[in-house]
Amino acid sequence: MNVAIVEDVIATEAILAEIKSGEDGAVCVFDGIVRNHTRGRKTLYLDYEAYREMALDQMRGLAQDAAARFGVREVAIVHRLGRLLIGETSVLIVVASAHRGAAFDACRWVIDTLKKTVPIWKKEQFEDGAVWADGEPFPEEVVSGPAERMG
Amino acid sequence: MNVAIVEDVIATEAILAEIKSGEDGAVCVFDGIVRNHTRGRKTLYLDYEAYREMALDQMRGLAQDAAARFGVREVAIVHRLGRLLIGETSVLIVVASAHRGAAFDACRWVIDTLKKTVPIWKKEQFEDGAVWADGEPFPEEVVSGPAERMG
Amino acid sequence: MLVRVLFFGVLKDLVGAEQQVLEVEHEASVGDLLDVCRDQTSKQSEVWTRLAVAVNREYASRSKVLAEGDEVALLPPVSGGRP
Amino acid sequence: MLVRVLFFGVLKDLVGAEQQVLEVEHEASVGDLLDVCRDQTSKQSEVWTRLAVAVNREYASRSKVLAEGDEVALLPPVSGGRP
Repeated sequence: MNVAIVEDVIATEAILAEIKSGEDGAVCVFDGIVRNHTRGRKTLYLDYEAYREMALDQMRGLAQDAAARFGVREVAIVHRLGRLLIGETSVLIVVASAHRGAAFDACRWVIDTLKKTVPIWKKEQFEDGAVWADGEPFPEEVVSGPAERMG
Repeated sequence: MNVAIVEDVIATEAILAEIKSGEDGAVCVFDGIVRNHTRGRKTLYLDYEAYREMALDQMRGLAQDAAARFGVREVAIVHRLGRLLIGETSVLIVVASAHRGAAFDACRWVIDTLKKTVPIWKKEQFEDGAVWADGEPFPEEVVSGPAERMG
Repeated sequence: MLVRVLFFGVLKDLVGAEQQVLEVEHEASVGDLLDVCRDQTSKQSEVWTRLAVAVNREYASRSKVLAEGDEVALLPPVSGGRP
Repeated sequence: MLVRVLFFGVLKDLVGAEQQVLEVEHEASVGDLLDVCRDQTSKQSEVWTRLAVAVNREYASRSKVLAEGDEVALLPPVSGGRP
């Protein structure tokens, strides 16, 4: 499982090339990129920060859980931190599997769960100020006790 | 909309780079690759052929329908024909959108619909012979009359 | 009248040709043409009941009436594979 | 006893520090520590009711009892954005 937090440009092509294996028939990729606006305000750039060691632990857990839960062969999760400009990739998720249904389901589950439970935050810099992006409330299992490992 | 049928290696990185725009927050990619086995038999390579002009028309229609139906900004569909080796990409679908839900839904709808309605066939070469891959029955609207354009 | 018939995938192997120009009766339907095509091959195959037909690159029903010079493509189920 | 408290995102700005070493009572809970942290800032914020807490890098409930030297991280909701 290729799970990493990086400060530089995410090497999408290399990660894709590395993950593919002869057993795979489908690769599903989610590429999260910095959008030029949020709720009508023009974004200049984003600053990402993380509780790094814990975020990496959580991402490793997600990759393992996704493989077990959806029966996919391989999962890569790479998140970038620091200042990101419009159009740059902040997070890349790649899932390789024999069949496409499992690849899609696993990829979506990973990004949806990552966005709720992995301790990474972004500060949005607008022309007229900066704000920490408002997140959704934590899932119940996160605030009420240790997250159970699935699968 | 970047819709194409090609004979050479699909230029994934270039297609991805070209599709991204500042309005996008999410890009979902489906990369269909040649698997080394089918139902327990070892595959050597695949030969893809198409009713080329009609396939291209259908693919263009799918890209337009997906944009209208899911509200995504841009869709690219590229299919390769000819002899493909294990691990090579036969079809690449890229969807760019402001938000990830629509990107995932559109990408999956395109590949699922393409696999049922776009006239492309593959002959699988095994160690002990070759067979045309068995397809699923056509959807009712395909066999009973002209496909309605959606959206 | 004459129509051009294109065969793809397993049908190409079954018929032994990529295309044929066939004589059909005036106002023959897609279904009539399929009967002509099937009758000229000795080999049985269930593909005849599972194929789709495109007339001038649009999917068409069995009841569609053909016109002189139409391009009629016989299309085996496309190779989806397990999702 | 002493615990190390880490502040992230909006909490870092609110508290004005990335981390602090705080003195809490023996067998203090996560909830007790949160009260101490909140009381030391004059600014009101609804983030105190929405944050999650990790003790030694594992999510923990408010009732978890702390031990000397624990690393306690206060985590604002992560920045999901609209799916």
